[in-house]
Amino acid sequence: MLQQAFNGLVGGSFYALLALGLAVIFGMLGVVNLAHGAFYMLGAFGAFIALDAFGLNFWVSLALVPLLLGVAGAVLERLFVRRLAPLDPLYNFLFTFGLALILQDLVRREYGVNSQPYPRPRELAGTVDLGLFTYPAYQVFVLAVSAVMCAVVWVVLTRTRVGVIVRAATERPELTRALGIDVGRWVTPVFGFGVALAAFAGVLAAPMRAVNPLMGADLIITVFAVVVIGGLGSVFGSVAAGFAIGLVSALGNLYVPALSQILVFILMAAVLLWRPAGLFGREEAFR
Amino acid sequence: MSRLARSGRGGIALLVIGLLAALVLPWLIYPPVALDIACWALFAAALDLLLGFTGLLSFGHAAFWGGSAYCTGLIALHGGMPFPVAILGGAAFAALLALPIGFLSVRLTGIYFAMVTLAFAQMIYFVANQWRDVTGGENGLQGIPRELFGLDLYDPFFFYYAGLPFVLAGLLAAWRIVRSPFGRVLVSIRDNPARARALGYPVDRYRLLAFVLSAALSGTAGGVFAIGHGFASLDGLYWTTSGQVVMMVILGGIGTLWGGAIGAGVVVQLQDFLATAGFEGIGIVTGSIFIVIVLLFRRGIWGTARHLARRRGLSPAGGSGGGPAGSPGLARAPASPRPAGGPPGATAGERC
Amino acid sequence: GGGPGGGGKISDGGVVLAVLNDQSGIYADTSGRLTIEAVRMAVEDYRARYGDKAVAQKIDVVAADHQNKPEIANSKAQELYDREHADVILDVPTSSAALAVATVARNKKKVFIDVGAASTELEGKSCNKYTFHYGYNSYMLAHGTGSEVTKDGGTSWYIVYPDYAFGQDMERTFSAAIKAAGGAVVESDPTPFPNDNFSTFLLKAPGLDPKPQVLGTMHAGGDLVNLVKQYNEYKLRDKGVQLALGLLALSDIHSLGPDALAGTRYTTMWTWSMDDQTRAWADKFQARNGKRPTSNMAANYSAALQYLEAVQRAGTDNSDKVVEQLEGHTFEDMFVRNGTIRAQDHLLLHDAYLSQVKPSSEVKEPWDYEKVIRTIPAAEAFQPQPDPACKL
Amino acid sequence: MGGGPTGGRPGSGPVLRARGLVREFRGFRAVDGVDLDVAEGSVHALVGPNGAGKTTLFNLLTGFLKPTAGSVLLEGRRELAGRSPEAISRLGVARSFQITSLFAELTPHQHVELALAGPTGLGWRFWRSDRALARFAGRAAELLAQVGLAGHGDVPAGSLSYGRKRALELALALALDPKVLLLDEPTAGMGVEDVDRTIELVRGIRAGRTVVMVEHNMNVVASLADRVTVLQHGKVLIEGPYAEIRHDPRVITAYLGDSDAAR
Amino acid sequence: MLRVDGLSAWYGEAQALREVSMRVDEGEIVTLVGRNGAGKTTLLRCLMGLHGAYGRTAGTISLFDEDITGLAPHARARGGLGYVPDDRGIYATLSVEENLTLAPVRKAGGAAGPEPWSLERVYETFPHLKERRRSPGTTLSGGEQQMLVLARVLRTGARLLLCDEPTEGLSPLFVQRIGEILREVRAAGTTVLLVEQNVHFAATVADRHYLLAEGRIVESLDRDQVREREHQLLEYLGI
Ligand SMILES: Nc1ncnc2c1ncn2[C@@H]1O[C@H](COP(=O)(O)OP(=O)(O)OP(=O)(O)O)[C@@H](O)[C@H]1O
Ligand SMILES: Nc1ncnc2c1ncn2[C@@H]1O[C@H](COP(=O)(O)OP(=O)(O)OP(=O)(O)O)[C@@H](O)[C@H]1O
Ligand SMILES: [Mg+2]
Ligand SMILES: [Mg+2]
Repeated sequence: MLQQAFNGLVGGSFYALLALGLAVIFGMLGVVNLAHGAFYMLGAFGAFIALDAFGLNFWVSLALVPLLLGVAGAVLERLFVRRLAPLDPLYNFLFTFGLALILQDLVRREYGVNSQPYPRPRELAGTVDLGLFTYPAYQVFVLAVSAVMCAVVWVVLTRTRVGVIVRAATERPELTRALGIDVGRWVTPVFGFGVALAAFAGVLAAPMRAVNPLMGADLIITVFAVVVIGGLGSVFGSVAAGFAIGLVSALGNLYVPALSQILVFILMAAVLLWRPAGLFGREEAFR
Repeated sequence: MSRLARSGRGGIALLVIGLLAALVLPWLIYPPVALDIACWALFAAALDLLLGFTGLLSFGHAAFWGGSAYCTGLIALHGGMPFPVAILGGAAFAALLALPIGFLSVRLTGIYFAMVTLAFAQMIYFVANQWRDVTGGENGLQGIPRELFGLDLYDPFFFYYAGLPFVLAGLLAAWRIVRSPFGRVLVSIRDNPARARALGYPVDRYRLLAFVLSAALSGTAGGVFAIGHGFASLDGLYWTTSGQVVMMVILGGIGTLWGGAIGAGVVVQLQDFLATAGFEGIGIVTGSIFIVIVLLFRRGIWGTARHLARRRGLSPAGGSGGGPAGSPGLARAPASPRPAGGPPGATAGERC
Repeated sequence: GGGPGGGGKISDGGVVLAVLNDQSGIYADTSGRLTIEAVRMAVEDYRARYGDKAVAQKIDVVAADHQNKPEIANSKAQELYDREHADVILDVPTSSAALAVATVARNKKKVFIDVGAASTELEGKSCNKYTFHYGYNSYMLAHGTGSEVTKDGGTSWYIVYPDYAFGQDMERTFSAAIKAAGGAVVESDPTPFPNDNFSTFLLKAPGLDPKPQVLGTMHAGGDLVNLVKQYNEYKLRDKGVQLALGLLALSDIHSLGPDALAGTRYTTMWTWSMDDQTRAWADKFQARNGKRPTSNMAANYSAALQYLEAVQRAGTDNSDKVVEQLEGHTFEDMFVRNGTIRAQDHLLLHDAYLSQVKPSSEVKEPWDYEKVIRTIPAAEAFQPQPDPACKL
Repeated sequence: MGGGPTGGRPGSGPVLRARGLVREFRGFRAVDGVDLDVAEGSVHALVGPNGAGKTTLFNLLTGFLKPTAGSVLLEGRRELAGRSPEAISRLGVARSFQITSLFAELTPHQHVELALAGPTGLGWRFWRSDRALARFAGRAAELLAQVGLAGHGDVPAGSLSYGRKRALELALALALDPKVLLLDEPTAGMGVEDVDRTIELVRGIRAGRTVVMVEHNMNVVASLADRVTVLQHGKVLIEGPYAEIRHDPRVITAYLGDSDAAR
Repeated sequence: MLRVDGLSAWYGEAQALREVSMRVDEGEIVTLVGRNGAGKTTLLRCLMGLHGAYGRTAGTISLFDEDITGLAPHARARGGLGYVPDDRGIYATLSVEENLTLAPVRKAGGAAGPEPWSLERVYETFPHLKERRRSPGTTLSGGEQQMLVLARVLRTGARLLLCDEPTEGLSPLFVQRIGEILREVRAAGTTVLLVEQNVHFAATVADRHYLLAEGRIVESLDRDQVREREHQLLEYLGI
């Protein structure tokens, strides 16, 4: 039982990391990034390619791949996302949807739909004794790393002005400029950062999950549900909901397997009907 | 007033053209494909009723299209009913299904609405998937008959004409709804729900009715589709179906109603073409279309055409509202992410 | 294709073989474009064998991508028969698509040989005079592994299966086979589909009472890879829980690396490294396409070849005549051993194989991962009796 | 506070009676136990410093916010607290918004038509042509002329200048032909000329109607209001005719300042 | 300090400003008056570089003898312009304090100019804001929002304030207070260009008036003429 709960948290750490990236991009840029799953997939493939073609090990990939994809994300923001930002959010929603299809298909054409092999890093091949039970070292590592990552991002966003500025820039870009803020300088790196987070999750996933072009597509729908439960745009909410959903679905699989497929959706619908802005979302003022 | 009158006359001309196009379609393209286009056109119009005119982006309309397909199929298969009855039954089922789903979701707007409808649709999908005694699981409901009083309608060419009246009636209904006092209220709710409330309009109930009507029309389309293909499949309930119809609406132009038909034509034809083109990159092609549309033709095909026509016309005001900045005036904010029902006054700067 | 012979024996001046499958989705690697090449190879072999005596002198191979959507499969099938004058449609993975095409075949009275789909409904309540099911089905996959592994001493089982019709079918057949062979199913759990986190089930397995000796999984593709990766993380093999698979593709072994699966048993309809005959064909295939063939490609090759042989015997491509030739036909070829096409339900019965993954130390050449450990005779490999629901 | 007859026609009870209205926002009491009686046929002004709770009170009266506590009675019979905004609007209590709230894509003309069509139930007729709305065209034009929007009826409301949007806001409230009309700063953002016209307008429509208005423009209050309630910190500070309250020292320190700057 | 020459602006085909030329000198409070729809807001938006999104403009604008016509809004802000939009422009997603501290503060000790207001000073002057500083910006009452925008711009230490109807919705007492504040900041070296409907108020604070009608400057009354010709001004506005 305890072990199951722990295992739920490990599963949840991927939700949390992905939800974090989505929340950063949505909460601050107002962009619902449907390509997030594709970037996660690219992260995993990045790790695979780094190993396969350049012989770079997991640790190098973990630093390098998110960086490269982050830059790519920043470029995308510059070229496209920004042009759509002043319009209805629907347009970026669709843009990123199209992007996701293309990225997925490009990878599929190059590598096929079958999963690519990726070994666990040697350093983390064993198990750790956690007192009450032993657990695969790699999974413990994943949990620890993502928890730290989420905490760091949260601190950075709440303790610095980045969050405030980018949120303002999203809500009223022109006015924000008129207040003397060069909106573009702030927005681009944040988008890149969100993408980098997805890639980071992807690299982490490579050793323990199937690396194939579709790995992000299905996951992302669940992660969206997670973000909505947490409160769209609430960084803290997304992370908390990520871990919580991991936990709930692990236990749900155990006790009510018949519902396991829709558990997340049931939860999401329930939460939204109870708190329309999600658990930690901000309710809007009436005026 | 004169603008109304003008668009009325132009409208009739277009109506005639559209009708003719619908009638000759199976001569021009492969009849089963023509029927697909007709069904998707109605589905797209039904979605546009919600997206373009009520400002609600449903990402779960597959539930109604696919749900009705199953219901239609079951009625035809086990009830031994002639197919028109089955289709009407399917549409009624879709409307019935929309009642609770709509009741729970219309309180939300924007991305939240999209997500909740998606969630409900996924639930329906999984229920259908697991309830295989009735639905046939992922094998689908096969062998739906399409008799009509002993007439043999298995030839898709003839069935096209048997199914067309439903589609046309559905499109007509959509058009009527949009151009009705009810439609006007919907537009106002889309623009500013709080204001509509203050004017005495029960916003949620209006949205619910719009949702149910849209579902009924989607159900009609799904029913014809199921009869036309002779089966109902899980695929029709999957979220990609919802995504596809959204894509058609956008391709045609949000808030244009007929645009959806064009979007449907393009997407279905494209799929058909890609099936034999030997180019193994459907994702690349569809993805690129999305991107090009979004970046360059935001009004969609129909919307762009209408815009050009208007520009050449007399009225300088065009159709574009006082939307803010760079927005080329088309499709209004159906999916504003932030306010869950909050009055735009609170967030939207330049609007009003 | 042939309306009832307009004078000539071959309608529309030639025989057209149509491959309708998934060229861009999840089956694109197992089925997909290379399957078309396999069918072309069959055409060449037919020509080489009969030369001038061939009934079908002009043979075309056409293809379409159904994108895994049944309605596209349905429309395309009609179009292939009507416009491309296809005489037979081959492959069609995804059971909903396959069943939709079966209906078209029935209405158009044209031959359809399904290879790619696993559903037993094709030879069950959806069977029809013009539809054949070729190669494998869920019964074969589940029954083979279930009974053979149990007979080998793995008598207590924990089964996990993806929660949709294929998985449910597999679970049912598996359990039945295990019980028939004298084993017991301790528990079976449905898992979400698709899913990338199976740890709940894997953690649970060793704790069950009684402790299962075998973990039977019915997953495919990415889900399977996820499951096996995690199976190894939790070191279940060391804890005495063996792995047995309902479905394993060569590519899955490649993804996971043979060591991750070494010793795992599963049932297959064919392996390229089975014997000299299959190796020879696989070499030819690789020379042509740069890859080893999947069993699905081999099955399509065989299906195309046997169709052409039937045309040859019938002396015409008239569907009814060809169907007559196929029904009850007993044959062998590169792919099929001890094959019979059962007349009552059009299911191809042939030998299947219980295989095992080699450890990497035994892997001598690329993609040589599989070792056949036992042949399951045709009579046992498939449903012993035709489904009474099937009325041709 | 006053329960007695307040201005207007003698004998008629209060058309709107609020008792102990409270609204909290996360522990902050924006409206804190307000009792209010609005006499039928009167013009009742609600003034007070910024943030005193006037708009919040309006929101409570019109159902846009649910009161934390308290009740609102319409014509001594109907409880309004707990009803939806649309229901209250249907009962004859209409409001305008302090921060302009319009339908960006509709023209002023269409705005007014919608407001006029509301009570007829025409809005539900999805099977009828929207030309049915034309029957309100005449009345709509009249109303637009009244608020000075005669020439601006046919452009999307989004492109009106700020002052004209305010005028449209007023026209909408009028179109509902309510028993009780709640106007939240109707003259804010209007030019002097329009302010005068608005005064005339309100004077003209008050017959058979009750008007409650929030207003910071003392000229408007002076020339229209029968009674004035001054709010401060969510509580009623004082109530009485304008002539009285304007000299009250508490009102002067809290709100008016030395009256020179008052408009 | 600010010079505008031949400024025209369009919304689509409709012209909203016609060849407007004007100037504002350092240390002045200048008001722009005119009826609804005269183009006042449009003029301020053009000055701030915000009109580009709506339509085309022509003419030149210079600040401190430097041509700023082509500059982006944020560059203009850095050049010393501060803007109070007519719709208040409060961020719903930011708290009151975040709204306040969002804009970068002009560095003290730079070019001559007013001292930026500290947060303490803001809270002292507008106690309402202090009370509600953790609430989301748009939950403030209308008048409080108005204070917030003004405080926001004062905090940046802008040298020329463009204020679009800053007294709209404020209580009489507060209108008075705003007048005092404007005089105060002028004394501290800030220049103000004010759009005002409240002519009485305008008359009490302004040094000069520009009268705008149908997109044109039709009258300019300077410091000495203001008082004596107030009636003429009112007449122009239709009173
Ligand atoms: N949704 C809300 N959440 C939190 N506080 C709120 C909310 N709405 C209003 N308030 C607070 O309640 C108080 C009263 O606001 P209200 O809008 O009623 O004032 P008002 O009297 O209308 O002022 P003004 O004359 O400035 O419009 C204000 O301090 C405001 O900040
Ligand atoms: N977004 C817009 N689209 C089209 N026309 C506009 C837009 N905004 C303003 N206009 C028009 O430009 C003209 C000038 O408007 P502006 O807002 O500058 O007036 P103003 O003097 O500020 O009026 P007010 O005192 O009412 O705020 C008006 O005729 C108005 O209708
Ligand atoms: Mg107020
Ligand atoms: Mg203005």
